[in-house]
Amino acid sequence: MSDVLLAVDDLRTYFATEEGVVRAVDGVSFTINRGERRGVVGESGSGKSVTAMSIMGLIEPPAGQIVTGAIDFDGLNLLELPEDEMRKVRGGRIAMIFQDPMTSLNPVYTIGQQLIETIVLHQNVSKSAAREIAAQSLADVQIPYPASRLDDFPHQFSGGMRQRVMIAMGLSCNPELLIADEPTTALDVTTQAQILDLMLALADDRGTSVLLITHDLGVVAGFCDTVQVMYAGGIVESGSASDIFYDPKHPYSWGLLGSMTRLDAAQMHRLNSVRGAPPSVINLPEGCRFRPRCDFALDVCRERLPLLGPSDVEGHTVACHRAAELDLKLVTSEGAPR
Amino acid sequence: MTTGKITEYVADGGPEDMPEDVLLRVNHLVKEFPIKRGIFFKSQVGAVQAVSDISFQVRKGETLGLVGESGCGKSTTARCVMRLLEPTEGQVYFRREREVATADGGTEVVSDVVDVASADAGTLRALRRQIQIVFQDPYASLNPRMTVAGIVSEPLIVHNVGTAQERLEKVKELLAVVGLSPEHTNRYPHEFSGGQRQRIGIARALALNPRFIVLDEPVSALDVSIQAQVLNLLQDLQEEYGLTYLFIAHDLSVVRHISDRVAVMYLGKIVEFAERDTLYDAPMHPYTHALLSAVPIPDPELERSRERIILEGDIPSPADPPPGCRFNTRCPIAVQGKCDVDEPLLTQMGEGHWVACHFPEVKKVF
Amino acid sequence: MFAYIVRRLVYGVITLFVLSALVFMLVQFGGGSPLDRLRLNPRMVNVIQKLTVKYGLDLPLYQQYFKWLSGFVSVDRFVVLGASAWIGFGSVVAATAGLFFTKVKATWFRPARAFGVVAIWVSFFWFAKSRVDFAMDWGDSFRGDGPVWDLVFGAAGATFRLGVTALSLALIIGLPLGVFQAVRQYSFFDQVGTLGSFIAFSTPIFIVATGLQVVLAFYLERWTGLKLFFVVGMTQVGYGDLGRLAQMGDIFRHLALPALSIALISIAGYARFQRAAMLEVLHSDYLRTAKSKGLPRRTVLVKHALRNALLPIVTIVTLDVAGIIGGAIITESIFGWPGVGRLYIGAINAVDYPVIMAIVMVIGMGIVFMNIVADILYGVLDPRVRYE
Amino acid sequence: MSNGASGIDESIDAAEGISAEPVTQWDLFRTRLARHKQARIAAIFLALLFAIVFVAPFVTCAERDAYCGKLLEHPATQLRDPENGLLLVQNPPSTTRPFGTDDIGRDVLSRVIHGGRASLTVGLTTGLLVATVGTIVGALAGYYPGAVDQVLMRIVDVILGLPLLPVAIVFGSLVPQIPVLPAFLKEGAWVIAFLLGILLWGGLARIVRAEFLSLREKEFVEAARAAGSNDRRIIFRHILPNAMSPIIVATTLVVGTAIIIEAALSFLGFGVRPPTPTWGGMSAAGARVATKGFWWEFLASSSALVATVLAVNFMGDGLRDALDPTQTIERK
Repeated sequence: MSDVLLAVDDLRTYFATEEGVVRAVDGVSFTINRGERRGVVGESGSGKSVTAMSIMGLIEPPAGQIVTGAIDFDGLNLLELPEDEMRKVRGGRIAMIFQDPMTSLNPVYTIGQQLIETIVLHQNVSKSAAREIAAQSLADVQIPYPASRLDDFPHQFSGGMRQRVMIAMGLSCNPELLIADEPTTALDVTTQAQILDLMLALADDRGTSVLLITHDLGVVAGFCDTVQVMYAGGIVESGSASDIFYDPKHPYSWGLLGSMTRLDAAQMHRLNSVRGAPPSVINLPEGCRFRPRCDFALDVCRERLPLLGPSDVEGHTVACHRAAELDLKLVTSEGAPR
Repeated sequence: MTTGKITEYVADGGPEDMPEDVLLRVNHLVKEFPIKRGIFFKSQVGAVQAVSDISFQVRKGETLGLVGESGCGKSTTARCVMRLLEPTEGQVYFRREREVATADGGTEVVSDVVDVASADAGTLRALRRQIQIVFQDPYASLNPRMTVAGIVSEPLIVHNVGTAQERLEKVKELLAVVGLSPEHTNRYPHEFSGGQRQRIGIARALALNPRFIVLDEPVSALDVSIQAQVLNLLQDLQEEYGLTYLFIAHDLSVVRHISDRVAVMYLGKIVEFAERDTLYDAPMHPYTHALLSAVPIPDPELERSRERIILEGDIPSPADPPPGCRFNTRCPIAVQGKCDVDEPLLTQMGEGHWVACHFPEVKKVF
Repeated sequence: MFAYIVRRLVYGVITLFVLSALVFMLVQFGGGSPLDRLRLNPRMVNVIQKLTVKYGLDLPLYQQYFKWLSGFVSVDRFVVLGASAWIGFGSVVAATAGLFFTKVKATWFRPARAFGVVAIWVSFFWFAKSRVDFAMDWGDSFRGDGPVWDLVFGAAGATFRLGVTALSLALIIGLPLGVFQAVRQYSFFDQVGTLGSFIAFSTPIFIVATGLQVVLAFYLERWTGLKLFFVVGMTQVGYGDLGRLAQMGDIFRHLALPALSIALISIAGYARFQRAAMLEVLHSDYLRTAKSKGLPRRTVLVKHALRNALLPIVTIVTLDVAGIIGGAIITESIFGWPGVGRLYIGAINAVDYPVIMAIVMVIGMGIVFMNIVADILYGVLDPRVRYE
Repeated sequence: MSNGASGIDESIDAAEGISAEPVTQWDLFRTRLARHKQARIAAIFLALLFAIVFVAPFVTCAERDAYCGKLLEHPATQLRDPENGLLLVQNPPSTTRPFGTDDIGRDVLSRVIHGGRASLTVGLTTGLLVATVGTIVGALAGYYPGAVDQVLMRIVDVILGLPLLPVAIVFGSLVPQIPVLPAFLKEGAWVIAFLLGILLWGGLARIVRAEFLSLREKEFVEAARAAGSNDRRIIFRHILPNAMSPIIVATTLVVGTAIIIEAALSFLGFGVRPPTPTWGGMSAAGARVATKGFWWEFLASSSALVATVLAVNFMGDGLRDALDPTQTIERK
């Protein structure tokens, strides 16, 4: 399977704030194939969520605006699609799950009402048939007594259970693409394992493509086929999971991996941290945005923004002027060749 | 609640038999939060036992990791150790050092053991110079209406250390130590990023030259790259000043990185307690197995080949904990008639390895 | 829930107790005896003597207070005409009990049941009104206008008409205004609305009332010769001779200006509050979920946003009842509306303490009652609320 | 502690993300308040009003009950203009009398200026009283939960359960007649201010209590306690400064309410008694003659009242925006 399901091209989403224009997403291009599970990693403010919201058409003018770009979903240009056409895609063909399950469900309606609403909207079935489907989708996410729990309100569910409901709601219409925005960040680690397992099984079963947004590289390692690393509104590196984890070519991805404490590693004396803090999204540095924190920066990095380009590995792209010459595998935490 | 003596448990005992190299000994600590109800004036109708009779000790210079999921009582333990909360029962013995006048007119430093949990106001105040805390949320833990100088020098002011000028010098020194520019003394917290704020919080904790610092999830609100910076800083400070840490976290990989010994908590109880590598390489409690197997590792091949132990259901409410072993409702190896009846006590399974389970078994999870 | 209502009731009773004691003492200390005026006339000594004994004015203060209190809570007359009222009462009780023991597992059931019970009881009172002669022993007016109960309840109907109209106006205009402002945040409409709310919020009712009176009644007639509105009373002379349609028109022409002047400040308040509530919901996570499901904008706004944004307004409206009553006191005295407010002002001027006390207590009880209604309503509408 | 931070993480780039000049809370407050256009105008208006109302009567010869010039020169018997025989009372606005004269010939402008005194006195005094009592009670209840909190909050419940205007009317009409009260308390504005203070502090106490309850659980308060700070230091250095914004905002609302209620009482005749001019009283007098075509006294006094309350409310709105901690520029 290699046919492209989603192609995002040079997406730029800006927000007008009182302090200035926030370039939340600034020139992002990537594609997702059918059945592919793509991970988007990056720290807060890197533009991961805004990318997802842009794809879903949930950026609301006048505060936020998609300035340029194209989002092609199975031949449909989502940015040009009329609103009622877009609505059919949203929730029907592309579903989304959010970070905080405690606040993502409407407190005054039962789980059943909220599920049935989606199913009736996208599947053209009767209310009673929709109820059957809703109960089935609750059963799919392993909620006990699904038929009777349909009549419960969100506050009667625990956090993990609510996230299951969100997944059930997302998958109830068999979408082709599921966007999961930090779906497990608010959950405990054992609950996170439950949820990830469930999502993996369901997506595998149905061949759903997944765009998983997270800051946790560990989650990506277990879940995703391909990974893109984002930094300050742009993609700095993209490739298969093993490319990124075993052979990072961008100093930021390399630093991020070095910053991770690992469960399976005995104590290292020092973590190989990335110095400094992410730049303010209003005053992005000239040239390469990672340059002020980069140990390998040259003059050229100050002058030009590096574009995402191919590397020596097929399908592994990186946005760094020195990608070809640097071999980060040889660099230890103690010293970086200048 | 078991009030019986936890047999042979390392930390069990009073101040008199506390070894010289032990800095802190928590002895049968219990913390209950009352549930209040009433039509006109509220009266207590029940209690949530956030911490149920736990004991452990921290040796001088080491880092003890206290790990568990939300609601397991780890932060409550931290606050009881700091006496920010009044413990319901139990003692918190701390080996303090103080200067006393000698017969020949000089001073010498003597150490003795005091119970933080029952210390009077004056003793407690003096103790606060030796025990400090760093909080989780870098946004909520700094007073937004105070300057950095005001925040960092507050412990000095409270304890009447130095003149105003000396205190300012000390603040600048502390800022340099935690890797911030000493010029920033008159800035307000809102001008700093999360990682920088956490450094300010650490500088405040260091101000009185404490010997023991409670770190309550100090890095869990930070981004990965910043997390690494702060962890490195904490390790450097420990080395430089010989600090002892009680490190509280929910992230097991962070705990592995920084701790010497680790205690795992579940629903107000310590279920397993061991040297770091023993705990991670040869865990024995089924909850520890599940917890470790649930933590994702940033290594695709390893992560995909691992076997996950998926726990059923959610953590029970601490207001109504299950009888017997508190983990029995979710435990994959629970035996009916045993685990839901008898409460397992912490038992020694090896050198410094204590497990509270009826059917302990070593299991490698990665 | 039940215990919670009991608690609110007890607090309400305590409040009323404090209120009555406070007003009683003030009237005694500050108002002097209502018989003072008679003292000017030397021939009245005997009359004063008799009245003093009759009203117990020679007793110590606390005894007078308890004398008043025991009268206030005791029933003066209670006559049921015919058996139908009793039968009606029995069936209403039975219907209520039946409704409460019925269990239907659907979200609409709880609100529907609550409104059903209210509707049954309201219609029962409507029916019983003509068949039950009921009065509390609230004493006689010192001004010689007869029993206080009859006075107050004669006037209460007029105030009720005015207050309900004002409240409806405020809800019908204020809520949609706030919702539209929120949906079109920062638009020209929103900014004008906010400015208007601020101005209305800062304008005392007596200025609105007088302004409306002067402009819409006096100057409108002077310049155009049109007499659209009346500025005094509830109905014009000869109301009874008018046709049905003309009667309604007459009521409207009397009611419009006073009701509007009370409503204006509430309209502003509700609009501002509703705007804030709506904005909060519009920025909530669950609204994002609703949008991401592909629901039409209308459904998102009405079904998901409005339903949640209307919840807190319940509290605001009930809290506003005290404000509407206060507004009625002022408006009634400006428009000569024969309601409780005008009665109250008159009683204060004459230091007619049985009337003062009765009106203060009726208003206080109304506020306590509305607070309890608000709590019950909130519990019915918000599934998360479970009172301990 | 030595300065030799050997092995310490390389110092974070000093310039990174931090502006050259320190931005104080006061700076933030000022810039945000200045951005609020209505609040800026309101502040200027209120400042001018204060100057005029409290200072002007002393520096100019405008007397409170200044009669029409001609009346002063002529004996009271000559109430008609000798030239056209018109009555000298109820003169419409003119260049000499910008707001006209009232029904007995007094200059409306100078009465409006003097009348402002009652409104501003009541507004400020009540505001101050409410802020003090409400803050103290709310702080006690919020910081010491348990019996203190329960008792204080039950008192607040009762106070808030009282119907405001009816009780204010009883107070306003009867309290000045209580014989034992000292004289200054019986005099117009002060008694109203005092009574409104008693009736209005409950709401603020609730707000302050809620603030204290939430702030005392904040980590920075725990940090202060961990450092050894005592209750006094925690309350005055940590909690109160962070609770100031809701206190200030709620107090401005109280000021507006108090001004309106005072005016309403005076309008009904239960507030400040004539001949002392008040905006409410003048509105009442103006309303009586407005339907006869003499609109200016009502217009002048009520406009002054509305403008003042509006300005106070705009100030409150501006302060809310400027003080709201959620609007702090967070860098996350």
